[in-house]
Amino acid sequence: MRKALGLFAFLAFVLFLFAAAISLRPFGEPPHAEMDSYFIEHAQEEASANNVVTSVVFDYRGFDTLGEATVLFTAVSGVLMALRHYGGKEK
Amino acid sequence: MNGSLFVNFPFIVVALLLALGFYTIGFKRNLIKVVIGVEILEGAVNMFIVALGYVKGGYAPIYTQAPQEAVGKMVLPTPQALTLTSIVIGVAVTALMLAFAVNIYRHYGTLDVTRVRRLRG
Amino acid sequence: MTTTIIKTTTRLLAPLILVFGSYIILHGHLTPGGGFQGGAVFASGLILLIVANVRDKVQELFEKTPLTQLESLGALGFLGIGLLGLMSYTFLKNAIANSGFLFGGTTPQGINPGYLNTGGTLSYLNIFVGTKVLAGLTSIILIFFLILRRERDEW
Amino acid sequence: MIEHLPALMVALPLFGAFIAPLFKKHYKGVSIWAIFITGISVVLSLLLTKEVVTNGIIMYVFGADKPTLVLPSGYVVPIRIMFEVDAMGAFMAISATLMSFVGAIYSYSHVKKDTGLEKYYALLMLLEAGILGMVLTGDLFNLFVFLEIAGIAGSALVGFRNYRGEASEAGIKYLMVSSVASLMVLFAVGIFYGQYGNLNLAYIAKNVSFNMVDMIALGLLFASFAMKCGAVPMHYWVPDAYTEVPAGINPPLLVATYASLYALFRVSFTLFANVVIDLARVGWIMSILGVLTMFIGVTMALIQKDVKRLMSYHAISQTGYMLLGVGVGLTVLHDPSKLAEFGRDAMAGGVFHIINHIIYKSLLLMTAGALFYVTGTRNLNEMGGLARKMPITTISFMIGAAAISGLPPFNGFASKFLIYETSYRLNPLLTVFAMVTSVLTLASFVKVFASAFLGPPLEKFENKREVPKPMIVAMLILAALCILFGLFPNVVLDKLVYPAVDALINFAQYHSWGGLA
Repeated sequence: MRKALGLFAFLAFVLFLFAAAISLRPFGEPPHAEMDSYFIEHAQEEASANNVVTSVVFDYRGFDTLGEATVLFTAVSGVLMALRHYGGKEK
Repeated sequence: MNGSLFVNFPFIVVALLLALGFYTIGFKRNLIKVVIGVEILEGAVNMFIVALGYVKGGYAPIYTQAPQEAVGKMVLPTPQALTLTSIVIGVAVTALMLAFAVNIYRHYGTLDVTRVRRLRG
Repeated sequence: MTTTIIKTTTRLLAPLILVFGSYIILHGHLTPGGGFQGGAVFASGLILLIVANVRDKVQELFEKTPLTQLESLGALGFLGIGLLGLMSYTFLKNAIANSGFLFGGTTPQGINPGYLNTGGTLSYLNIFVGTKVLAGLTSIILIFFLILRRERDEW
Repeated sequence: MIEHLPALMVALPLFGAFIAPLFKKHYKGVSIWAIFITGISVVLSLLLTKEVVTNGIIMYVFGADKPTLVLPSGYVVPIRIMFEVDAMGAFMAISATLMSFVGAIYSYSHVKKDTGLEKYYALLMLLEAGILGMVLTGDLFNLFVFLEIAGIAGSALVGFRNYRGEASEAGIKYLMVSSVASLMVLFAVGIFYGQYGNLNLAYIAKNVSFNMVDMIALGLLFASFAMKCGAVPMHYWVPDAYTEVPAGINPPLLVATYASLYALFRVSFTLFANVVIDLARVGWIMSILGVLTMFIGVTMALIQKDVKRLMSYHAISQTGYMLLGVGVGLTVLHDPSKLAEFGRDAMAGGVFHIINHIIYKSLLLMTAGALFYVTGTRNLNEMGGLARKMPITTISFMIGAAAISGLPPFNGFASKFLIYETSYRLNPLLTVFAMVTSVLTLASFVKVFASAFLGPPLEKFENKREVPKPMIVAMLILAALCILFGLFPNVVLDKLVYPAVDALINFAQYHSWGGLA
């Protein structure tokens, strides 16, 4: 019974997703690109980089990248902490 | 409607992947498979964001030795940057989940989510 | 896991992968790639060295490698470059671009062959992030490897 | 230097966290380092709040020439990440830094005998940085990144006691919930990016048109943040996580939960406040969700034997009060007369309840941690007669229990009274449920008090003593705050809560980046 209910909710969710996918704007034709065209035009002069994606990652949205590096740092700390020796506290 | 189905084909694929991911999380019993389900969701969302940045007939947004016709016809760079960020975050989440899975296996000797559940009520 | 084929292939491939990783890190502002991707490639070279060796040798090899310190160094370097912008600008301002300092060259407008001495803080951040990512990913795989090999010996 | 304060707020805990692993095995050094860093960030957050309350919204644009240069010259859209700190964000920032500080002091003794402490303190500071980033940011993708930092750091800390299988289990559960919720947030952010080509919260809020696709994004954001703040029906992770986490981490973890609640308010008020038609419905959904949450939480709490688990279910039920208070306010947001009549007070009750609940629930969970530290068990049936052995813990527990049950003159009374008064104006039935919940809460805490502290002294606890000094200091700080907030609620309401509420109501000011553009 519970599984059937879950399956029903799941199917409803899938239909919802398809409705969302179809009603989105058409693929390949972004309606507003003011921010991105600024990046493409000004990356070479302001960030002095040929690779626009890198200039976005490290300059225009550099704070996100600090957060991203922090996420990796967090995960490494977490993994090392979770897999440390028990220290004789085995239950 | 019929036209938009074909035009929005990448978005349909994203919806399929999302459904697959949620199915895997909700109905699989092996913990590793559940983690794979989260990874599928991650992939679906990343693909969605990259697909948003595509411009018809666009080139990669890199000026180093680009072809002449690429100027003024580049795909949007922001979604690619966002996807880079979110991929690294996905790697971090997966690593931590697998570390927990290893710990759970060491304690209970099983990865079956219906049998490891000691925390109840 | 440690047959002759794998050992020989690793010996040939690992240096190439490491060099390729460094290349991607250094050219992050010119060609596709950057700190994260390059760091991941570099780490995969180290990981190849890990998985192709026996446990004792790996432990010996990485006992003295300061992975934790490298990771903290990368993260602190990122923060330091960010704080550099606080001098008369804002946090994470690209203060080195077009200043004539190392990596402070001027990029010509439009399509060009790409000059390494450009990018400003981007190049520094690429290097720091690369350091951080290679240390972080390697230490994740290393601890999984050590723990699984230890338990397999016990079983 | 004062204009760089928002960036320093996040940079300082990050700096502390990056240094912490270098301490290696010097556990004493790293715990003092953590107390030092979190202490400084409390000072910084107080400075920031003073600045915000006197001068209005503070903008900080990362990587621009000037901190307040929102738009590049000759351009109409914002292109860089910016922090937009209003009174609500500053309010949450104070809670985050204060609770991390208290948690760091408490941890000094509580986890002294464990290993891996350099990672523990690094993660504590990362959790603080994640919460601060979440509550200060004005950029949607940045919100996602910091949501992930807080989620990963929190779940790693939940799994800290890796010699217990339950801890890893609770950790993976929390991580699963938080990563799925964050992915759905990212999906919604992607939808917004696809529609409006930008990621700035204020810019999107100004241009949002509320077509069908935006509605889907709102639904996704609402559901994921409700899931992360522990509202019914996705509350299952809350008791597990709160029970298994070391008690010193409980205060920042509570704030992390309410940072998601803050994001929920931010989405409903700032992002979708321009939409007149459906906002009342969203408010009703929020209020009913709140009532359900408080009722289900408290009924589950009544049957618990594990003292921390019992308190965790009360945390769920108290979240309901906040949702109810702010939901009532949201229902009447576009009705100026009703808003002035009771809507503003309802929201003040909800927002005030956030900080009150953080304070007294941290206090209660810390006393539970102290009981565990002394007796080695969390089962209520195995405890008894501890009142004479641990007088200060007993007094702290009594203060916390009185506050959570809404007895005057403690802080819980002040905010609960505001919520009762105002929800009665909307619909008396809501008030009845809220009051019944309060009575049940009192009953459940009387039970805990009787079985743990009263009764004849047990033989096995013969030579147990009071917990070490740092834990006592941490508990006494929070107990003092409970009494102070209860005795002088008007000071807190005027200085902190009403500015925060007004910041939520005057969303137009947020949309114009504090009048800069």
